[in-house]
Amino acid sequence: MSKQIEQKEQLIQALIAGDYPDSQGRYGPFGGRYVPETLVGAFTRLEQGVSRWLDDTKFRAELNAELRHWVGRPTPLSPAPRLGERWGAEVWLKREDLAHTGAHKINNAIGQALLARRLGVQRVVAETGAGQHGVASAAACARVGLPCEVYMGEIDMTRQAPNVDRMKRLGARVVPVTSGDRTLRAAIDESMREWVSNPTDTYYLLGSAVGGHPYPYLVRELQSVIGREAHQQIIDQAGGLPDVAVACVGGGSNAIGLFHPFIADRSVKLLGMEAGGHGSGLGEHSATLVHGRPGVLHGTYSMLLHDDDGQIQETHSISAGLDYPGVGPEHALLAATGRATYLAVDDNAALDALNECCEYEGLLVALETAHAFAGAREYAMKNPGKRILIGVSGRGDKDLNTLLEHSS
Amino acid sequence: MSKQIEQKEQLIQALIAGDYPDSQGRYGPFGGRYVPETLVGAFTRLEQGVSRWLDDTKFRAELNAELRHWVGRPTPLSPAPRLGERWGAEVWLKREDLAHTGAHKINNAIGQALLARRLGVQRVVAETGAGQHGVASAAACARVGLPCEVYMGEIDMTRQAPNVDRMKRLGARVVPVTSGDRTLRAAIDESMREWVSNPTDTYYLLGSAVGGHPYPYLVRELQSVIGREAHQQIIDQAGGLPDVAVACVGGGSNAIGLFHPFIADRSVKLLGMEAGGHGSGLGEHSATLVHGRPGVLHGTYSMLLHDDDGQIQETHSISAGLDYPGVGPEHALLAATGRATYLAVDDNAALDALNECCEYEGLLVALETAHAFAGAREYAMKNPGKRILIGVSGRGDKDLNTLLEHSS
Amino acid sequence: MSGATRITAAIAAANKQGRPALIPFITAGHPDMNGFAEHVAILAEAGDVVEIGVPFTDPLADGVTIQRSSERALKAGVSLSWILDTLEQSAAQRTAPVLLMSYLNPLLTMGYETLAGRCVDAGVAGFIVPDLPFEESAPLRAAIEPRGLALVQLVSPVTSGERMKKLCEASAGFVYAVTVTGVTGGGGKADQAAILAYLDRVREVSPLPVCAGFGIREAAQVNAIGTHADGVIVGSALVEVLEQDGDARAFLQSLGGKLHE
Amino acid sequence: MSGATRITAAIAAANKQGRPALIPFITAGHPDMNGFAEHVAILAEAGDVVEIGVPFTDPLADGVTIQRSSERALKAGVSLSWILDTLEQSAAQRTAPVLLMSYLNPLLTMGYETLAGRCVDAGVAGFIVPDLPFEESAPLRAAIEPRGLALVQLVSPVTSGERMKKLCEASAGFVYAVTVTGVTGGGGKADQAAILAYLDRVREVSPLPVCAGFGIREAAQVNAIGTHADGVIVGSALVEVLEQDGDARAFLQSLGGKLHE
Ligand SMILES: Cc1ncc(COP(=O)(O)O)c(C=O)c1O
Ligand SMILES: Cc1ncc(COP(=O)(O)O)c(C=O)c1O
Repeated sequence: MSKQIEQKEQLIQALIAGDYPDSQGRYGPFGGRYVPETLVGAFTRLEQGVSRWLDDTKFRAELNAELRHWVGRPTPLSPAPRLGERWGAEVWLKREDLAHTGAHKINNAIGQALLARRLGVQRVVAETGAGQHGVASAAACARVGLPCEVYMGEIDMTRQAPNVDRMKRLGARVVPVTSGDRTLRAAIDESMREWVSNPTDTYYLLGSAVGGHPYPYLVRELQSVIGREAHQQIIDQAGGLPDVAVACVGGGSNAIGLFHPFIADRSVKLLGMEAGGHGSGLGEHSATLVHGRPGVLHGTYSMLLHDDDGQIQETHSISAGLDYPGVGPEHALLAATGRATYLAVDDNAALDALNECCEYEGLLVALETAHAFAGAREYAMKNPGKRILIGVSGRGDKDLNTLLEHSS
Repeated sequence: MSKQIEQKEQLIQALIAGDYPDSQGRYGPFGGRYVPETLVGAFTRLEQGVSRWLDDTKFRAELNAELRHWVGRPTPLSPAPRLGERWGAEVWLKREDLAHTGAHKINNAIGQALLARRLGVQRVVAETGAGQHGVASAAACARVGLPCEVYMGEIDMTRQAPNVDRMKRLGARVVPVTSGDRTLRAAIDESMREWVSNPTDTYYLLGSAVGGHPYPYLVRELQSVIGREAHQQIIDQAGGLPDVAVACVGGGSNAIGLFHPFIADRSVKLLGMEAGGHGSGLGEHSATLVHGRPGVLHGTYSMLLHDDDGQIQETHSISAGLDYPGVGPEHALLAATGRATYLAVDDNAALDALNECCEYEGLLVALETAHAFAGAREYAMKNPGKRILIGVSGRGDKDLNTLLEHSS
Repeated sequence: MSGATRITAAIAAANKQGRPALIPFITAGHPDMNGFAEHVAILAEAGDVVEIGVPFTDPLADGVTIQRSSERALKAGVSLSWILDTLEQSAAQRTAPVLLMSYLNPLLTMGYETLAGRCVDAGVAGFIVPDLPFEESAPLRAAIEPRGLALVQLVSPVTSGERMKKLCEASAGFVYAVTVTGVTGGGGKADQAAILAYLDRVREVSPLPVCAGFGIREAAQVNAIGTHADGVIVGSALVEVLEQDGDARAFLQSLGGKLHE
Repeated sequence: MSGATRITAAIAAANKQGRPALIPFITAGHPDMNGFAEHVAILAEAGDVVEIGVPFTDPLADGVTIQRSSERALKAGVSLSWILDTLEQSAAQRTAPVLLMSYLNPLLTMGYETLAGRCVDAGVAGFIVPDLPFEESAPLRAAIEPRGLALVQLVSPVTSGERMKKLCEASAGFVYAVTVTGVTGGGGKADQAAILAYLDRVREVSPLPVCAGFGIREAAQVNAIGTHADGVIVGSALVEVLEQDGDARAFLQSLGGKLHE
């Protein structure tokens, strides 16, 4: 074994052993906590809150009751016989689209909202890209009785208009972000600024497996319910593990939630699909792990789309939820070790996959999710006869405007 | 006991004994099959199909698998502590909004689509009001691999625009109905005309517990899964039966689905909420059981909103799904016997209830469903300390346009 | 003579003249209420049996023409009650028997007993009720049959052989053979040979005259069908003529109306 | 003299004149790249220490003014490399020490070794890195400290007592006391007495001079804060003056700039 392969194998072993994040919030070389001094106390309190409550029996019971009775967990694992026939594969769909508010985001939002209540904060702020995390946060805050403010880029407010309405209905204040790239990245910038201005009484409810430690850990723990359920369900329903588990990767929360419980099952290939946009050039995609290099953004050291001067690149994806230049540090480690593979599919492939899933399974998935379907299909074409598990991160109702624009 | 009360009691006993529908498709005096001669054969085939397949072990297994793994059943029963506190009641929500496509309609649609496939038809037609049944039918037909055509009133196409998009995405052909009242009633008229023109190779997938026998029976059987689950869940989670079960009533499918398994539990009050619109005058509401008289429409003898000449009245409701002048015959019997009570709530009360549920439980329900919440609240105010089970028939994403119009 | 017998006799009389009976249909009060009595008179003169459509809000067995005429009639204020009043005024002068074509609900709402009594007074001979299958017809028949009023049964190309026999035997006045699987007004190209064979089948089992309806619009159709049926019903085509302010009498004569010796 | 020492000395010199040190901040290359060298010269003349902002796409600790200036500078083509080149050309003439204020990613991307070397050549004395907490700073310090470059630590009103001591001891050049919990540019009304008490607390534990920054815009503030801090940092207010084509020199003098004997 070459030195490099040996090193990778050690990292994988450490991953499986649950060594990450370490006490510095690191996943191998990635992760950490790069935040303004004003927020250091808030992050410390959050970290303490996470270790105090996340494994607390009562908190767990409270969270599990909400997941079960309000969110609607376990979400089903659907066989997809008609897609399977077309693809020459055995296809299984883990249905986060059926979770309350229509995406996996609620698993994280309700968990953090319950935590926020325990921490005794006065209010919650959240950023959102596709609006799904904003809707989930608004709903979760209403459920636990905390005021909620959601920062959303102007561009995203246009392309995901129905979700803006939903957040408002659910009692959240939606703050348009007109600075920066006016999408998810700028919304996170602005949420952080808001948090910096109110570090003690405000809880920042981050929506993906990114940000400074302990966010990537907290989000992964809250989203792993996806993979845990799927692991059990596919054994029960299909009689064994899948050959591959596929998920779309924006910040990486649904993907890490699906992947994490399968990491120790070395026979299960993990396949993350990034947004290939409309090209591989600068600003044409948001395929961070495919095209990026390490760097620091939003508090974490991970793979990043930035130029030679360390300036963050503009990104493009037809799906607002994937339109982000960073990615969670655990994915960076999974990619570096080869335990997971990350590929990009472009806007058109995602659109095609979305339509195919509508037509053959009666399931309108989110544009984000459609990237996973496109990736699964590509995999199936090259590897006939495999058992494929797809993470259906959300439903596509929110995308109808965008779809209409692209259907002519 | 007076003669009348005795008669009612006998009808209730017969209801409990499962005597309805009888061999003529009657529920006491209501029901039957009033259809053009051209459709008599189709109805007979349907009836035979229903008795052949509905209790067939293999068909049941197939249906149950789809309900569980594709639709996402059982749907959860959510405690609603914050609403409960406001109302001075113990509130439980049966969450059909979490079923695939976002309403109870899918229980019926997938069941009938599977039946249609067994009957070997070439295509499916369906009507839709709110669009939920249309979306459910489109999805179910895609799932089982049958072409689907959905008739929808022009007015409903405007007020439930997102659902029109969804149906098209799911591969259905949406046919605008410009005749009659251009809402649900006209859509049923037109679907029947289409069926009359193709009685042998077409399956008519009716969306509510109305129509000629065996539709009210078939739809009730397919929707009763709601009440069966809720019955078990509320005993498990609350430790006993509810004092009252509340559902909104358009054609009556979600209500009969919730009520039916509780009919034998005489201590459980059954409360159906109709659309009071903006007044009790002709054409200002669609509260059939509250304001109607018996008559025949769309193949069944039931309560009906019609004038002294037997002409069907125009109706009004803010919710497209309740905007219908008829109601299922079993509800007519439940009302006549007093086993269930039916009340009307107006548009504004429904809007208020919708907002309250958003704000206190993080749950955006359908405008139809909001009528049930308004009714439950009224009941709670008059009867403190009760255990209330509300049938959440669907989610409100489809209503955002309408809500926006009414929020100023 | 009972209404049923009058109908059968009128058809027989036409057949005796070597032609199929002509049964014209109009929607009552369409295109305008004032013309109704006169239109009935014209139809009674040119046709052997007259069919009067009672407009209904939800005519689910009808095509666009009759839907439109029904809607306009209702808007103008036509009701079953008004129709019976109007028919009653001219009952004495009218020789051709009159049939009411009505969906069930207006009849039901008037009350079958009232309905039957008033129909007798108005010279109505019977009913065609497109949404009342035989199985549900007992209560209506119980009220009208004692008064000699006919309930005409419809059969369709998809009616099974066994059922067709039952319906033909249960019918009164004549048997209404719907020529197409579809709504009134036709439109879809029907296979002529199949229609004729179907009519032959109906005739074989029917003790009553068999009249064909749905989609009959021109003399050629009448001629073709006329040799396989005892009468033809012409609805949408006539309604369109009236709608366009055309000459109903001339149109009916072009179809081979009653010969006036 | 090491960069750290030069900074501390410059502040001490100001204090010796009986006034707080003035540390003006500009975003490099804003409002235009051509004026950058001249602006640095003006700041070095009027200020005791000069703080140069390296524009970054995601300045998440900054308010609207510095966001806007950063965006414009980036659009114009400003990069860390260009800033260092430009500073190097005038390094010899400049007396006031220069600090780079930069988010971590541009520094990281250049590579710490390259960065440190080029900074020495450009006469840069140290760094302020708003998104680099002490706990993550070891790799950067390992590269710059051997070359005498300072990494200025920030403390904030919400920094705990224990932590404040640690940060003050770990700092180099001076301690940057952020006066508000918020972004640059201020805006929120801060309680003046609370700020002064906070500055006293920082000074109590700091072995280095303490300079106050965030939201300082006018002479009155400088005077009030000046008796509780060893220096003041003026950023957004100066950037706005430049943006409006105002007289930077005059503005800085109005705040009590360096006395030129
Ligand atoms: C449905 C859906 N899937 C995926 C994503 C991408 O986020 P993540 O990578 O954190 O799962 C989003 C983000 O908004 C989403 O809404
Ligand atoms: C969410 C929802 N609830 C209720 C209804 C009313 O129908 P039913 O009375 O058949 O349950 C509809 C009809 O579209 C609906 O969409």
